[in-house]
Amino acid sequence: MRVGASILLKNGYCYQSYGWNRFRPLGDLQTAIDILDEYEVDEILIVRPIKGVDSEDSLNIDLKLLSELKTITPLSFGGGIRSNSDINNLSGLPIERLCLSSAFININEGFVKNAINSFGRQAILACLPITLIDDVICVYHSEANELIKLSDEIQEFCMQYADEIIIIDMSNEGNNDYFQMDLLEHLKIPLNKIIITGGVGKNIIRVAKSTGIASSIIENRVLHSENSIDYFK
Amino acid sequence: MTTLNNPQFCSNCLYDNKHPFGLSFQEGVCSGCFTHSEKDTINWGERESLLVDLISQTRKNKKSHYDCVVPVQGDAEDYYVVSKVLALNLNPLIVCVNDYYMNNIGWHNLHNLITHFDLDSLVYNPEINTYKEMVRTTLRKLDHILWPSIALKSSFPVHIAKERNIPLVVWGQNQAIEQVGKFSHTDSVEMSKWSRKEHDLFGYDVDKVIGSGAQIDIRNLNYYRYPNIKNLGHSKVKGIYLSNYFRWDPLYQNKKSVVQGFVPQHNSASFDIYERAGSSVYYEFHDLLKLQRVGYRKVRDQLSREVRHGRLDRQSALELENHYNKSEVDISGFFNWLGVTKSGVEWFVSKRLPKVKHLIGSSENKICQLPADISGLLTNSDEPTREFVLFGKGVSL
Amino acid sequence: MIDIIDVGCGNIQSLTNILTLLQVPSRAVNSPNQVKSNTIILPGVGSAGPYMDKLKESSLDQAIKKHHSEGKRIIGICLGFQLLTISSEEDGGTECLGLVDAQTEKIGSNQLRNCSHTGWEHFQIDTEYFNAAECQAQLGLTRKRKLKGRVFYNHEYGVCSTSEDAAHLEIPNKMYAGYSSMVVQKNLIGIQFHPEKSQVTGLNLFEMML
Amino acid sequence: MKYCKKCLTTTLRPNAEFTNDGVCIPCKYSLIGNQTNHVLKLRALKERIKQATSKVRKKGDYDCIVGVSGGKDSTRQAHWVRDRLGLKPLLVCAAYPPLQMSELGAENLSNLISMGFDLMVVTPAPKTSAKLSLEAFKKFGNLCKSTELSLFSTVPRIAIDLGINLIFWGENPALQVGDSATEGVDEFDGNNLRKSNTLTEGGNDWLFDAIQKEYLVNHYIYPDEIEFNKKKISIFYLGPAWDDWDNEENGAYAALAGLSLRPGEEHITGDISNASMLDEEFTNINMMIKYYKFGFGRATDIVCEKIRNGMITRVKGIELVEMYDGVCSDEIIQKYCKYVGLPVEEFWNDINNKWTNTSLFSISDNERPKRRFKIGVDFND
Repeated sequence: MRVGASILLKNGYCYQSYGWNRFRPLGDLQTAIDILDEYEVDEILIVRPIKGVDSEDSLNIDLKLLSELKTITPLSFGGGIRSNSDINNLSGLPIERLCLSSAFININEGFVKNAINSFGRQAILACLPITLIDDVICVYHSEANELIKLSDEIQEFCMQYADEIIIIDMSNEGNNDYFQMDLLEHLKIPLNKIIITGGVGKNIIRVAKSTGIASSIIENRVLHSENSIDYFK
Repeated sequence: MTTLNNPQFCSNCLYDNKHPFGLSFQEGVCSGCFTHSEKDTINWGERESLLVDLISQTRKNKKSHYDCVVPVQGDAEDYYVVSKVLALNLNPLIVCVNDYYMNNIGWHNLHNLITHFDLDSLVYNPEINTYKEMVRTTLRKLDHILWPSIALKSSFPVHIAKERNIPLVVWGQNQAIEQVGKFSHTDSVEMSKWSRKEHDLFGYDVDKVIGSGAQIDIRNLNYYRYPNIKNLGHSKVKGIYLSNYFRWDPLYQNKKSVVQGFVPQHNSASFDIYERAGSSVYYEFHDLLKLQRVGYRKVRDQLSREVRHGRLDRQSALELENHYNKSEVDISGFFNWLGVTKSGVEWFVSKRLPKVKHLIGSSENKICQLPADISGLLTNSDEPTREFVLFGKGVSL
Repeated sequence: MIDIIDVGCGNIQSLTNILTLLQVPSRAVNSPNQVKSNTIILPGVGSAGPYMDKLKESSLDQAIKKHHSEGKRIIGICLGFQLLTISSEEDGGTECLGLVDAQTEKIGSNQLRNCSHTGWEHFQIDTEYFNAAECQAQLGLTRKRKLKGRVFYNHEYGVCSTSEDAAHLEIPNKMYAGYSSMVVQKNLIGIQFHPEKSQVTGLNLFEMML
Repeated sequence: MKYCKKCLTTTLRPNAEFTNDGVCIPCKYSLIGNQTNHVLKLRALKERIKQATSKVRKKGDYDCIVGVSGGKDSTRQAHWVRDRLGLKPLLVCAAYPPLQMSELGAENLSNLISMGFDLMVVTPAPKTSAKLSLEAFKKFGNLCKSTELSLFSTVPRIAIDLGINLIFWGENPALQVGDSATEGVDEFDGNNLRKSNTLTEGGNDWLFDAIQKEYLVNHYIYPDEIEFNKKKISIFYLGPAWDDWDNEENGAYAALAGLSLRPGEEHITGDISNASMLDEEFTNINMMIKYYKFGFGRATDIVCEKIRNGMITRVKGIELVEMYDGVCSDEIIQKYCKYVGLPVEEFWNDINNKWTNTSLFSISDNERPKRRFKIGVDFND
């Protein structure tokens, strides 16, 4: 199983998110990426935490910063990629995989196919931030900035077009070690296609290793102590 | 979320989104104030027992007779850190890096510290020509004269801990948490190469600073670089911040150091006579460069801190900031130390210090009214008699 | 100087970054007349169909074949490697450059509907491996003798090589046995994983090859 | 007590040896030695250094360590190692605690810093150091024993920890002042420093009894042989390779190299070179006690060296020794008593007089011991 790290990027600056509602500053992107290279994390996920409407120049600032980014670790990027023009100006970025959320939740087949065309199907990730509301699995739709029911069609669509699917446990995001593994039982998606994040700590990683999950991604905490990856692995 | 470029001010303290450590807002209140409010909800007894467990872990199979390294520069906070370390019955080695900026008060406070607490100590004096060349380079390229000493102070103690097989480095406050609440106290953030580069050296490491142009013998930069983190892993060196385990209130706790022989230093740029007492530049030329670099002087950090501790309301904090921002600064001492000619200084001031030129003069003190809660915590303080003492005796019989 | 084929998709940036890190000058080329240096890298993110179409439109495919016939070196990475084979099943079957006597097929076509290979695998190689395939001398033989580490894979299609005169390494993972991890044939090197994103091992491999 | 025919060294000096015609080793050495070619010696030293460092991969950024105090000898040595040998030294100063350090000592460390060296100042826990000084004064009649142990142990300790395997040290104790126990393979070799009189006498147990916090003792313990061999540490003396290495020349060097000295203060400190023991003052008391213990003090050592170098006659030497041996001002003694918390009368009556060699001196309360022998004349009670 891969053990990776995630970083939130907004307006050219990195942030940490706690419980999906509070942000804390983190620092400069390249400085953070350099240390993750040195820790030799298995992969890095950079996400733009968009809630509702995304501002055009904020996206441009972030894309410009990404184009100058230097890293020797596999990189996935996502957050706010909603139009075909967004995909076109992604080509100059040093990223291996593209992470789409609203496109998959809207089941926007044309857009996803366009992404596959330029990146290849193995490079497409679906990102589903989920939480349990009176035991119905709901997913956060960032474009509409609201929680909607995670239908079977969305899951089918993700399994058909996405290489792997990132499941974010919204309520446990931040610094604890309580990712709700039982959330995954509610889903139709096979475990070897799932990347988990949000409340991923040492114990969750140990459990995830035995279930055949594809990858566990640690948020925030990977930068809280030296060489943390050795401790988590 | 921070909007792009128009400034956004915190409704509680004096910070805005231009803070070099970054700042995020929630209903108008900045992340620094939010994290500070944790100090009143956290069960500090639990935090301390967590610390005690951590310490017993590090002492398990240690090879040195020292339990920890305590990096100091002889200011008031070090007195508090050392007394806490001894209360935790750790056997510390005091490590200090001489930044050559210390005045006679600085040497007194450093040597009184090791004498009063009766501790083994190691003072590293970096090769002075390389050091001064680094100061010239960072002054020229980053508007910063403390960068080289911060690079040394945040790396040398870790080198010594690794090389002398000492498993723990104990730091005082984590500035990223105390100023902008970058992490929660309960995250128990530890010392790391990343944190040093991001916060202490704001994104620059030695190679980026010297580029290809600096006239420096690279071989002399060994202790300006952080040790290899793989080796640190092998020799299990860990660094912790006491401000994650004790309710950190600098003004309150620094006052106690006076009883232990610490001498506060008066300065005209701030009301705080404890923090960084003993330096010939901190509240003079460094404060000016900080204003030009980040747009505010050290006093804003201290005023915001006092607002958060409830000893000051925001309005009077703003007034006090206005008052202290006007205090003039004498920079001649620094340039004599650096060996710069009079015309050299004039060139540099006119070309490189446009925004702060008006504040250059002789530092005289203008009395101003402080709220009782604050003045109650201040004792009387000395004026330095000798500046830029390379090595001082400090205490006498 | 290294020429990197740039058809408007694929992570050229990662390649240039790692080459600059190794102080190796490189340049992106998107038309045949620009191809001058004696080493070409065919980068590897995208899907086979559109990638081949773009090569044909810009007649870069001819330039590559000419380059190969002149005995100059070609390094194909991930998709770039697959395009060197005869044909690929991707996008309903794509006719490729045919410089390597091998087929590119969907991974695990018999098992689940979509099965891909993403993750790190063990990797071990030494310079004798290159010599066995009489790979030309520019190989950086001086520095690294043996290389042992891990490399990052991210592909849905795999190359199964049948030809004898090419030395090839298999992916050391029983789920993907039979597919090539790396193929060397005279002046042609095909790499299924992403050396530009395989951290220290990738750096060392580039040092060996360039 | 017998005197050396040539100089004023006496048989009472610990570990001192004499030839059968009554001449001490240093005189014998200076007789045969002074016409040898120092250029050859310098090449021999460089050869020995190359040998010692060839079998070890240089790990750190420093080529060697030079033990310094900011005084004349060590400053000159550091300067020579850097500029003449072309090595990059790390200077290690086993400093006196701040209260004991003199203003002059601080100034001379500043001077050393301004000459452009990497300098590590290692100081033992101050109060413990003072306590040990008093303890050693009572137990061994030597109030500098703890600081000497600290001086000898710190440099190798740092060398072992930092992985720097080449140490340069002051003068060879055997050849200058007749301490034959440490005579090594040749005059450069300092590797059996561990056998020297300072380290061997009295062992270490008294340290453990005197210090409550046990972890503070380690600073004073000389690293054992296994650690030395594991890190292949070699110690060399530089003095023998210099054609102008002696007290007088080093004093002149220091005066011109920016050091602060003590001209005209020999009546206070009893130091007629006015250029040694600058970094603190209490060693002068030790010299006085050594005089009362063995009948000779520092003035004798300096005079012997001058006699060997032919700078003064034995007769003139006797005159100087009579005037300055055992001299130490009351003010220095009061400062020491304040430093270790000892009433001045106890200093004289309980401790000093206890160590005074009553066969050489007559003692009475509240008065300094008086000499019963004549300088230069063999004497037996």
